[in-house]
This record gives sequence, C-alpha cells and structure tokens, in this order.
Amino acid sequence: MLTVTDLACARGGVPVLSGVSFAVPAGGVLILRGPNGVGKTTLLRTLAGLQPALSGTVDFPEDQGAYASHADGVKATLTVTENLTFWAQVHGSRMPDDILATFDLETLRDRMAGTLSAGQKRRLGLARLGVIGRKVLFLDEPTVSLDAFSVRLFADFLRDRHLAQGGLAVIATHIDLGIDAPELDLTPFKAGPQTTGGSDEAFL
Amino acid sequence: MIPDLGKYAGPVLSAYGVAIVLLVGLVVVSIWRARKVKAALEWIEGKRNG
Amino acid sequence: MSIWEYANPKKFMGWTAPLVPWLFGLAGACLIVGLVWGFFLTPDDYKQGSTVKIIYLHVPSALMAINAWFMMLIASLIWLVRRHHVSALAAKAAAPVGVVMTLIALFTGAVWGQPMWGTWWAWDPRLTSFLILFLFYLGYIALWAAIEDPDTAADLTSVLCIVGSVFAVLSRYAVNFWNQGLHQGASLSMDKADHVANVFYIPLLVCIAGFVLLFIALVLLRTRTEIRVRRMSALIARTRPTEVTT
Amino acid sequence: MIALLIRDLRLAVRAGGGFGLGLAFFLIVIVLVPFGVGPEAAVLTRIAPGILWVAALLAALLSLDRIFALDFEDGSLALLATSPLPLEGVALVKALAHWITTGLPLTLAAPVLGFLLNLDGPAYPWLLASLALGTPALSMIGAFGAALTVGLRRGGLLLSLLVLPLYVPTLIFGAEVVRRGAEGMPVTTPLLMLAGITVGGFALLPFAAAAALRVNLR
Repeated sequence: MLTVTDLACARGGVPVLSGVSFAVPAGGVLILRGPNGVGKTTLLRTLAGLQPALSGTVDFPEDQGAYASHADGVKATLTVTENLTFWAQVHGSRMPDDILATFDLETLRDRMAGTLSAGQKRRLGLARLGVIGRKVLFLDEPTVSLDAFSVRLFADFLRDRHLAQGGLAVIATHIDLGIDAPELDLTPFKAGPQTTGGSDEAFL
Repeated sequence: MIPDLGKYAGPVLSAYGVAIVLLVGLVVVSIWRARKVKAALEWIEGKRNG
Repeated sequence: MSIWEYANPKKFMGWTAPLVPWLFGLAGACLIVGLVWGFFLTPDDYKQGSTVKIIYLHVPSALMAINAWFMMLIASLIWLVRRHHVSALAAKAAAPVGVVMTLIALFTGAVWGQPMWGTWWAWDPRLTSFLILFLFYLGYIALWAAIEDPDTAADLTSVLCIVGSVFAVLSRYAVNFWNQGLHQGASLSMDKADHVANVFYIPLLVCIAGFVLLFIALVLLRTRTEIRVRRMSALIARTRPTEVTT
Repeated sequence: MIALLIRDLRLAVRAGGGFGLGLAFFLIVIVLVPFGVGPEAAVLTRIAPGILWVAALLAALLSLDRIFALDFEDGSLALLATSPLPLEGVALVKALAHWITTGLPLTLAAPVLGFLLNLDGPAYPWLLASLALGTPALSMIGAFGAALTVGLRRGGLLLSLLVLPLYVPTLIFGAEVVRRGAEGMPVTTPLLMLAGITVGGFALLPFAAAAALRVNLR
C-alpha cells in the first residue's frame, strides 16, 4: 500500500511539481504520464527517497521500496548470473530459480553482461527487480530499448509475479504495457513560477 | 621621517609592501564585485517589475 | 524574536547595510593608526633589529588566518544543522579573505625569518602549518567553484570543512613532531607577543583590532554580494519557464 | 557487505588495469628518482624512506576516482542507496576494496623497490609495517574525497587537490617510522599515531563519505 499526500518536489532547487496526491493499493499499478521535463523522474526519485521532498508525505512499508531507471547498474565484466546474485545477496534474499526463464535469459546465464545486446542488457536490469524481493517498485521508463516481445515478458512478470504476490508499482512510461492500470497525468501538478518552496525560497 | 631600518630595510619594507598590496587588493576586488552584482540585480528586478 | 531571525536573507541585508561602511572606516582607522605607530614610532629590538616591526602584520594576519577557518567551521555547522542559507554563504565569503590572511602570514613569516635562518624558506613547524592551511583553503574554494547547484555545494563544502578541520589539527601536531629539534628556539610567532614590552604591545593590539574589524567588514560585504548573486540566479531560474510559455 | 566486497574485487581483477597500473606507476617513480638526484648510494639511502612513501601515496591516489565514479555512472550507487545496505557500509567496503587492490600490492612491492634505493637493512620490516598500517588510511581518506567529487565532470584533478592536504599527517608519520627504523631509533610513537589515524579514519570517515554520497545522489 502506497499513499502519497500533497507532495511537492524540486529539481535542482526549483520546484517542479506540487500538490501531488494518490494512493496505490497492494496489487495495483499507477502509470505516470506527461510530456518530457514535467517531473516524472523527479517524482519517482523523491518517492524512492533518493531526494528529499519539499513538502508532503510518502507512505509505504519500510524497506520495501526499490528504484529502477535505464541506468540499472549492470556490470559489463560480471556474468548474467553474477550480476543477479550480487543484488540478491545485497538484499539478503536468494535468486529465484525461474527468474532467468521469466526474462528469457537462460541461454545467456554465463555470458558476460558486456557481450549482451542492448535489449538483453535491459532485460537483465529488469530481472534484478525479481530477485530483490521488494514490494513497492518505482520504475522510470523500464521499457526503453525493449522490443515488443521483451515488453510482453516484462508485463507478464509484473502481472503474474509481482502484482499477484501483493506487490505494487509506480511506472513512468510512454508506451502501452498491456496492463490494465489507472493513469495519472502530471501536467496539472506542474509547479508555477510563483510556487513557494525550493532552495531559492529564502531569496525571493 | 622614515625611520632608519638598518640592514633589514629590504625584508621589513617588502613585508609591509606585500601585505598592504594584498589587503588593499582584496578590499578593492570585494567592493568592485559588490557594486557590479548590485547593479546587475537592480537591473533584473527593474525588468521584472517594469 | 529569536536570534536566528537575523539570518533571514532579507533581514540580514537590512541590518548589515548601515554597518558595512562604519566597519570599513573603523578598520581602516585602526590599521592606519596601528601600522603607522608600529612602523614609525617604536624602537628596534636590541636583538632582532628593525625586523621586529613585521610583528604588526604577521601576528594579526596569522591570527585571522586561523580564525577565518574557525569561523567557516562554525558557519558550516550552522548550515548543516539549521540550514540557514546566509550561514553557508558567509562561509563561502570568508574563504578568500582567509586565503589572503594566510598568504600575508606566510610571506611576513618567511621574511621575518630570513635574516635569522639565512634563507627565504625554512621548514619551520609554524610556517609549514600555515602552508598546509593554505592548501586546505585552496581545496575548499575549488570545491565551491566546481559545483553548480548552490545547496549541493554548500553541503559538500561544509562536510569538507569539518573533516578538513580535524585533519588540519592533526597536521599541526604531525608537523610539530616531524620537525622537532631542528628549529628549537627559532620559531617566532604568537607566544612572542606575551613577552614583548608594552612599547610593542599596544600598537600590536591596535593592529589586531584593525585586522579583526577588516575581516568582519569584508565577510559582511562579500556575504551581501553572495546573497545578491543567489537572488539573481533564483529570479532568472523562476522567470525562465514563463518566458517559454508566453 | 561481503557480497559487495567480493563484487568490487572481482570487477577490479577482471578490468585488469586496477592492480597493474598503480604498481607500475610506483615502480616508475622509484626508478626515476635516481635519475633526478644522482646514483650516489649514500644520498639514496638517506632519502629512500620519504621517496618510497611519497611514491606509494601518489600511486594510491591514481585510482581513487574510480572508487565511486563507475557505480555512480551506471546507476549502481542509486540502487545501493535504496538497498538495505547503509551507505556508510558501502563507503567502508569500497575503501577496503580499494586498499586490497592498490594499498596491499604496493605494501608487498615496496621492499623490492627499497633495494633499488639502497634502503638501510633495519628499515625493511618498518617499511612493511608502516605501509601496511598507513595505506588503509590513504584508501579511506581517498574514498571520502571521491565521495565529495563523484558527481563532478572534472572531478579527478579536484580530487587530488582535496585529498593531498588530508594525506599530510599519514605521510609524516609513515615516513617517520621508516626513517627511525633505518637509524635504529624507537618507532613506537609514530607507529601508534599512524595506527590512530587509520583506526580513527575507518571509524569516522565512512559517515562523512556517506553524507557526501547522499548529497551527490540527490
């Protein structure tokens, strides 16, 4: 269960979003929409706790959040299995046996990640979400450089494994994932030039 | 009027000279920048209000 | 009203505006009186000759070189704990002043020691410590200059200032340990002031007062400039989006 | 934390350059010194402790910016920040991994290079001891500097400017141990100070480094 109340966040000290409120129930997905630069990444990073909110609250079970963007920490000189095992160990969990099959990585398991194609690398990055055992996912453009087949793999993983086990996700994406989910357009929440808050506040 | 500095005239005078140049330089640079920034800010504020 | 109210940028600009010219005037008066008195009207030391006149520059600048860093440390702590922007900007404004004070202390120290050591630079523990302090100032200023986002810069330089302070003290002891015995008795600095006669002592006090006042005046002036710069960039950042849409 | 250490070591080994470059730099500096000061054995003996320490310090400095930069660029650091590992632990482990891949090889290679500089016989054990005790501090201080500059485009040069003044006490006490060892003087005091810097650094600097990392990840 994720509850966001009257959230305002800033990018580079300037407020970009204000008054954002929504709730996502367990097993639910929220898709973030809006033109480039509206603040989708900023919102997701704030939700994940990587940057402080200007005001408002973000509420979800402690130690259950995970963040993923197109920079997904895949190390070129580690094999597929080593990459995933590392993240599993860091999160104190074990790598599920079938996660490689879910993302169609089985035949690549002992390949160096550096030798994978861009799409395969992205699938490896997304497979990380399946080994860390986190319930609340904040995903920033997870389907960049994936073909239609891979997008379907990812959507299946999300629906059948993550959501079915009571997880939830907030996803910023431009494409249709094929998941039945409410959408939230961030454009109305765009902070105007006169919005209070931000690190410059004291100087205005 | 200049006191007799004896054999150490060079060191003493250079110490005073360098120190005073540095201090005056710092003061001048600080004031010059303060003026410049003040003028630039007033210009921006004037443009916004006007 | 809490004392922290004075740290609000607008309030700060208000109450410092009439203060700065007075402080500059007072500092100038003290420095002129102290330095003229010291340079023209004090006798030479029987042992050191006229080099003793350097004390009126060396001791105050050395004091302020250390105090400027100390002030930056306090300001950094205030910024990290209470997040008053003026505090962070004051630390930034003080650093170049501290550098100049350190340079003066280094130069006058070297020049003072020259007749005694017979060389322009001796690795005297005190002089070496100031050289290390100078390097710390350089790093601090370079870090401020390298980071674009002002709050990030304030945070990181504050952390550097705190860690740097610990290592600066450590370096002081290390340097003492490293050069013990080589220049025993040859070190000349602040404790000298304790056993100098009154003829030297009173103009020295006037000079110290002058340096302190000058430091305060410069830091206030430079902090005011930094506040204006911040306000300028804030105004530009806030007006840009409207310009795009209209 | 152990998983992170193993991963970092594995990455360093597979990337190849990690060990080799620092060691090669150390060797080259030591070889260049006699060309600069002349081949006289007595002179070399006298300056050997200091040169060995300065060269080891510079060699350790070379690879500092890689401690966090690679993980920052590919997003690993943001992912680690949202993982159960505290960032303090990450900083500590990364410093440790840096020491194992640079400080430790430098320590082991130093006695061999000591021969090149005609280092006095009694100094060898103290050279080993002081480097083994002091290079971890170099790695930890360097990790703090790397954390400060990780988000910067031209961080490498700035990193050296920030870190080198912080290295002064370590260098002084480290070289002093070797010099005293060479002259047969008691080495307890500088050795204790060196140990103090290392222990204190590892106890406190991870917090400063983690604070800097959090700011840079914002």
